[in-house]
Amino acid sequence: MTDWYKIDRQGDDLLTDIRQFLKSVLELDSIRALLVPSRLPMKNNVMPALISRPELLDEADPLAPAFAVNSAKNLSRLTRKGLDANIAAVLRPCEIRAHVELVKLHQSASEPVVIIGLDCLGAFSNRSYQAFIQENEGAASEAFCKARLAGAEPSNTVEISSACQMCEQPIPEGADITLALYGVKLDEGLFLQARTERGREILDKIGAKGAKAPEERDQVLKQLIKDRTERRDQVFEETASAVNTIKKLSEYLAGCVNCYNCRVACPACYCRECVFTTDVFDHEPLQYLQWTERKGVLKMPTDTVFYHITRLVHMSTACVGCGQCSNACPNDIPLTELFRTVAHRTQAAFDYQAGRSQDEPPPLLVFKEEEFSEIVGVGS
Amino acid sequence: MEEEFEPTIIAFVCNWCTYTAADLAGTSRLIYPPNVRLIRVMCTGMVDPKYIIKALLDGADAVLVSGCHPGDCHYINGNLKARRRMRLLKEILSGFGIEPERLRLTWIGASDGIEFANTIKEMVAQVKKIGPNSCKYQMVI
Amino acid sequence: MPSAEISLTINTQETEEDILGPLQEELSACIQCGTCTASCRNAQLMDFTPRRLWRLVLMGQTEEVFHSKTFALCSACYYCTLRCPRGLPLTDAMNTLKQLGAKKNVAEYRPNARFYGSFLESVRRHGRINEMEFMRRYFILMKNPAIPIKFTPLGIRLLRKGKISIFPDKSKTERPLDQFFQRVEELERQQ
Amino acid sequence: MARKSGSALVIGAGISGIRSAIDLAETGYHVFLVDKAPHIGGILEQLDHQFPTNRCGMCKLLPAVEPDQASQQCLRRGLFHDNIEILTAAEITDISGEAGSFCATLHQHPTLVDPNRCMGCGECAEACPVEVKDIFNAGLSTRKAIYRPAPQSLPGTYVIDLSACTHCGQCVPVCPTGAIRMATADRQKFKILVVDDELIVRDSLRALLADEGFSVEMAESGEAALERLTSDAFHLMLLDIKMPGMEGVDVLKAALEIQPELQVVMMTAYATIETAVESIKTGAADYLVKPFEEASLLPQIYRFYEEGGNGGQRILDVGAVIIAAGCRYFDPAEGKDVFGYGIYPDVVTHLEFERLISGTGPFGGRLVKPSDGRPVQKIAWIQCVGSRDLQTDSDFCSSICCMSAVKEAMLARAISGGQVETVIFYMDMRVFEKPFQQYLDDAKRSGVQCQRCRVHSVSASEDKARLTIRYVDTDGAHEALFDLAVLSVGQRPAENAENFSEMLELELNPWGYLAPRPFSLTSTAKPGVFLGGAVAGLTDINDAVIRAGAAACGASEAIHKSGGSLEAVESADDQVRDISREEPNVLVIICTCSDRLKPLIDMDALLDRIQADPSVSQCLQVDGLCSPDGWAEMLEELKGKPVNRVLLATCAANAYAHKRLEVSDAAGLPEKAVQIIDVFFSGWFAGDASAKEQTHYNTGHVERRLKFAIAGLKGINLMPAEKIDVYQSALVVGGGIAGMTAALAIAGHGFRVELVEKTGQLGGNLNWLNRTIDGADVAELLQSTISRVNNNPLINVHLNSAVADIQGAIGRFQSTIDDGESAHMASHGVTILATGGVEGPTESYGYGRSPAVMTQKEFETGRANGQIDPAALSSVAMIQCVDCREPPRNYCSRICCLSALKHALYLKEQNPDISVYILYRDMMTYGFYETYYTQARRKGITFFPYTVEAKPEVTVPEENSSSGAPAVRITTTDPIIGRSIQIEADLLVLATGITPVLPGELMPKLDAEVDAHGFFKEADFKWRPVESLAAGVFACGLALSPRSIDESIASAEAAAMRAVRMISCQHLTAGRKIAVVRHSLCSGCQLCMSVCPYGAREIDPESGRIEVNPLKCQGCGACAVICPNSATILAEGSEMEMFEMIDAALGSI
Repeated sequence: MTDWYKIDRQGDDLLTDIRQFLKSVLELDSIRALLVPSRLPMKNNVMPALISRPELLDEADPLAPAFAVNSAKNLSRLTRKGLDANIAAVLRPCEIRAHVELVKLHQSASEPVVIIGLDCLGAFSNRSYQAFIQENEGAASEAFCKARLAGAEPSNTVEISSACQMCEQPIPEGADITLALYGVKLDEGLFLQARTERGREILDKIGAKGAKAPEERDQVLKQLIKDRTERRDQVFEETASAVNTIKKLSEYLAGCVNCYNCRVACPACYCRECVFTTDVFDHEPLQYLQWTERKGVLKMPTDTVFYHITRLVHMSTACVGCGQCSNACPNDIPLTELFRTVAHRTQAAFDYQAGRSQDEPPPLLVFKEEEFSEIVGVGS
Repeated sequence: MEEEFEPTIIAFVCNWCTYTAADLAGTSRLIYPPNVRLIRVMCTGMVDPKYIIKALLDGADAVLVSGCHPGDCHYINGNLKARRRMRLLKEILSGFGIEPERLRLTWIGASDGIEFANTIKEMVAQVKKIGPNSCKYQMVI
Repeated sequence: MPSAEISLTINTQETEEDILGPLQEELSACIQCGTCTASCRNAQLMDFTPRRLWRLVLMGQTEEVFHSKTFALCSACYYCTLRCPRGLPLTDAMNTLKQLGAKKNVAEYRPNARFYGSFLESVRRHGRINEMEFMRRYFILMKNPAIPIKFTPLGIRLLRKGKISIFPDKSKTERPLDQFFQRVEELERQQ
Repeated sequence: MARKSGSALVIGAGISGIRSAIDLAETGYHVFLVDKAPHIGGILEQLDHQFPTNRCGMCKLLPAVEPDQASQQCLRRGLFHDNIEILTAAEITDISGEAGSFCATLHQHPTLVDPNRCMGCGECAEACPVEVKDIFNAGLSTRKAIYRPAPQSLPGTYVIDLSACTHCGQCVPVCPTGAIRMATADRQKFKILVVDDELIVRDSLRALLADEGFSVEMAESGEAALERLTSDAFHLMLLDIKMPGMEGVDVLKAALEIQPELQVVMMTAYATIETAVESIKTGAADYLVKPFEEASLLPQIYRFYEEGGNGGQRILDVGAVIIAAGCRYFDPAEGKDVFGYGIYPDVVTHLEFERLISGTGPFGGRLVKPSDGRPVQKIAWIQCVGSRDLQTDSDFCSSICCMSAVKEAMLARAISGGQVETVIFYMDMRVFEKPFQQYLDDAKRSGVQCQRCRVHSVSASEDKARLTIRYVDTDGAHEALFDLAVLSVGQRPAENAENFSEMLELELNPWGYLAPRPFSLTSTAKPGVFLGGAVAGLTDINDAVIRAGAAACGASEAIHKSGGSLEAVESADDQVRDISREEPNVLVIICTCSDRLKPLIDMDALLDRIQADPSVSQCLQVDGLCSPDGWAEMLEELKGKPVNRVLLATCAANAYAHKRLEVSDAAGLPEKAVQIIDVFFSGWFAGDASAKEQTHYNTGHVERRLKFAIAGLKGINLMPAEKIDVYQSALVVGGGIAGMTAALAIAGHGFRVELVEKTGQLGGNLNWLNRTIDGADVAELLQSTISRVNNNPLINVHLNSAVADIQGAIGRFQSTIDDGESAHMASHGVTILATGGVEGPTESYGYGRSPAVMTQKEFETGRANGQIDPAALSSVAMIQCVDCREPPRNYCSRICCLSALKHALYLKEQNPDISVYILYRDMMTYGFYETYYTQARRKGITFFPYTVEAKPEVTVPEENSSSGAPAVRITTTDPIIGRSIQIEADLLVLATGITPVLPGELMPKLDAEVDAHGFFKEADFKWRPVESLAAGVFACGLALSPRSIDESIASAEAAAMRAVRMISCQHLTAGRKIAVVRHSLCSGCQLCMSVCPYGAREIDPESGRIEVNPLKCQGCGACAVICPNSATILAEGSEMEMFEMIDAALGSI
């Protein structure tokens, strides 16, 4: 279903018009609240906020290149225990994908949420974002948007996050409504695509007019994805060779201090408590001595490489590539690169793509009577 | 004297089929190398990837997971679930330079004592060829 | 693959005389397994294999059965009878067909019937076979000059080697088996 | 555990016997399971693979509810159940009494090896000089006279084959534990009288026997012999048959009058063998053919010596008897032997083929020719050898050979990686059970060729290297070369069927099988005696298991009714100390094995290192645990030690497995707190390393094994198992014959049953069925069953009702029964679905367009109400497999061929002039039904085979056509004559098969599944055929799969048995190895719920938590692995324990 709509521009400011559109959505009786990145009074930050009064949408800033948390986690908080009302959420494509994964894991519900997805222009790491807004005081989001759409570098000092640089899925496929930015004539209006029946209903209700599909969009996206894929493959190659022995992998992860920030930030890591913090890994004191006696030396804290490999086993098939793990790491371990490199292979192994569809069960939940015969046996 | 490398293989064997086969190999006096350490589990479907990762990071030269043939599983399909999990593990670990010879999955039925002995022989020979697991000497875990 | 040259219509309104009836009863347990055909040394010379013949008998296809050369070619070795998993008297059934064929004077079976007739007539007259007389009778009955010509070279060879003689052996009593033959005829009539 | 008064005898420990025994034992009875073979498992012990999975699943017979009653291990290693006493190498020689109090005489064959001492080391077999054919390997290899009966059975006790042993005594001194009893001193007491008129015979026998140490006396005539017998007692008399004066047979009679216990062996020349055979009926024990050979004579004499006396005799008092003695196979060397069996080594029976490809077989699983050991390229299976063959007196089908040939062909292709060409020569492919058609299709797709014909003969090829197979197909005769010919030999009745028949006055059928009563597959004319498995005709596993359950149900009811109570007898359960809250405190005892261990390892260092573990309180050495002294010393050591775990390290752990209880009793601990492990292994360090290095290596090995076991012992779950209260009543849905039978069987055990029927009358399909093909009266069965149901106060019948809702699970179901007006609530412990099936729908072959085209059911009812008058018909055609045995309904409905034959025979009987034509694909006259097929042929019914690719064509005249035209015209092709055939028929009867009826909306509530065709999905088609994977839910009758009336009844009885087992106690005890949820860690992702194959998890509606049903959980661990953060763990075998094991395993790398 790809029905295109158009909302006429009210003025020159894109952000204002987008806010206007969001207001019209929130004004609908059926929508109780709207989750959208908003400028917060504290510390110049943009964080997701759940807004229930349309007039308070003036601080909403979905174009901001800030990405402090993956909002799928927020949706989980809002819907996991059952939400008896409808809300709308403005999400990045990777957030939508994470949301889909969490729905499969019964950590989120899809029914109460209308998803509005923006073409993703990318984001900075938390630290770089602070640098960027200082550089572009006042109109940081608009400047960023303009530069990204023109294919120019938004900043001279900081780069957008590595995850975004290699993101080949910048289009919110899983949204009910897509707000197109790439390959559309923004001066002619806001181009919206209804991807579900529900999205169409809302667009009809707010009075958006039907429109032709933007002509250049496909071409522009094709090129964009091609560039991103090339970038991605380069990262895969570099990362793969950086970890292609256990020794190199341990060097790669050498900075790990078992803070578990990566797993807290990860939208797919849904465990209430990580197994590595449970009694399973609460070793007996004597045990440490026995271990060190075996090899003569024991790195402390233990279980770091073990932890990361286990996390790859648990979560790489659900990795949506949002980059929050790297963003969260206090010691700048390039975890996103590692996860995406591995996830790309593990997802391909099961012909699975994290976040693609709610109907695809997680790979380890299912099996076929006959499959993977090549891994059975000791033949080479 | 250069001591020949004797690999250590940890085998997770299912209680119903492969353990029975291993027992048969023993009682039939089939000779197979003593390099294997059997860990009996009720089903290959309960072999947690953590066990395999730990064994390899702790220095096991190879890990074998062996259970009933498809269709034979005492628990209906634990072996099929194990196969998927092994597929995933192999994909991940191969990226970190763990050779395919170090992580094996086989189906060995209760009467296949000979096959069990042959599997161990074959694995030992293969692992001898590729040499010790580097984790044996370095601290990783 | 079935040749399907003619289709066989089976219905019970057929009012042909039921001369195959007793045979059908005898063979009804047949399962068409083909052991008879595989046992038969002459099967490759037959137009219908024994299995096919029995199938036709069971389906009451009198005309086809008697137009077949199969039973005429049976050399009564009894191998099929020995091997039949159902224990059916197949060789006897072949003989029955031969008799019925003679009785019915079926065109296809006529040469065989005449051949056997000439043979027996010679035996009846002399108590043993007189080859020359036997063949003479057969040629006369066949009324076909081509047949004697075909047999001439063989006859000459046999004559030269003294295997046959032109003259009947007069030392034996005339018609020594007459009584025996009469008794058989009587028995057959009674049946 | 629960134990009840009452016991049962199960004769035959094959699959059927084991199933019956487990059923009865689980229900609480004491069971004697007797087999004349020295091992259990019957023929299945020899088969590694079973169709339709082509693998093995025997272990699925083990209890799924209260699993801890039985050993959790592969059944090939043995069956250990608290309530089952297994008596192998034993025979029942007499049974007297009646239902409730039978008295059976058991004769235990001596094996000369003390099972309490033998540790299965095999030294004796090495020493034994006698080689005989190995029966276990179907004679394809040899074994010694002292041998291990089955390669995998535990304990691996050796036995002596008395028919082969020469008593040379070479094994005695080599046995390290002195387990072999072959004392010569006692032989002097064994008195033998040799009676022969020839001095030379007398003398040579005396010399020979006296040499062996027996007391021998001689008599030169019958008269002299009788005189000796009056004055002296003898054990054995060797008696010549042909003597001047008194004949041997007369001497025999007179001798037995003087000494009834005397064993008499007749000596005969070749000419009088028949007389000798006759004399056995008169009371002779055996006969010998002169001239004797020492090697064969001595084992026979020894057999009498060892078997003699009543030492091996035992009397068993039981309430019921199940005869599950199996069957024999036809010997293809008998008679004409046209396939060259016994002449060409590459012609084998299917059992031999199974051994040929078995991993424990003579070739270790390699597919080679027995003649020269070279690889096989082409194999033929020849079906119906000694089946469906009037010449071998087998007018029956052996039922399993088609599928076993298909299986073997698939296996051959799988083993060879598709290289071997496989051809099955068959007559009809009997795929009469639910999954078989699909299985056959899969086999064909995988390259198995099926050639429809009967093979004529097998002979050697011209170069003698291969086999020539001669056969005829529709194209004519062919000869093809093969490497191996497998004969699918048919069945023959069990050797002792006749004995049982005489012993218990049981009927035999025309082929010599024990015959059940009409409408039953298991009950006999003698109350309290039941038939299980193949003793009443060859069955596949599915059928054998169902029959075993039905037999067990009958036996249980018989015991119950005669006062054997189902009330639990309190056992001295759990008299042991509760140690669940104590810290692990392990006592380690190492057997030094007569000092064999000491030189190999550094014992002091080992003890030090083991004791370094704080959970090990002490590590001791004991010498010679295998000797009674050593064992006693060890038990003494245990007394008063403040430990709560014991670890024994020995040289042959398997030999001690059954003695674990002794240890735990001595220590006052639960049995599972004792672990016995093997520290000896075949790979002691050898090589050119220094002695010090060797010792170091070996010590490390033993240390690892010990630490490993200690880690395991620490983690055992010692918490008392959870007990769940049970509603002791059942719900049966469906009031057909299956439902009523199940209800009656359960009520027969004293439990309440709610029987729900959707229509206004009981009886289901039996309401329109009149007679069965064997002439049994269906109406009579129906009436008597309904009246028994109506008169049973424990059965509550709900007519015109439906089950609107079911909540709960095993033990505690709550149902709402809606009769249209009001709803009743019922609490029940089990649910049985007997919802039946209906005739399949069709629109094929002109059905619906003419009254002359009808279904089998319509014919049956039409003939009953007189609408169909055979006298008015001249021709009737029938088409089989209408819309069946091809997708989407790709299964055989099993009974339609029998119905067609029934109808055809009826028509012929009523009107001998009528013509009947049956158009079929494969006639499914399995088992003894084959005889009706033969009868139908004999009656002149004509059969036309057709294939699914070339189906018959039917023309139905227009409604308004003239009345004189035949009603239906059918065109088909006869493959034999190769022509198209046109049949004009007054009636066309279509066999449209059976489709199931199941309450779709209830199935998910019961966690029960439906198969691809809508039938109830069994937990396992073969091994658990009447129950669902979710415990406590059963099905029987047509809801399960198409089946005849007696088969429906059997399935209902089997389901009732399983059901009774679950509700016969007030509570059920969960297994200890189950999964538990740690709610504080659980995120509720429900992955565990999806992966659980048993539906054992659900969300508690009140707390919202995921809960495990401890009775349904089987402890497979799928949930624990899928759970990323160990919120679900196994109560035994936790991750910490596993990590510790891995550490122990890697200990000293």
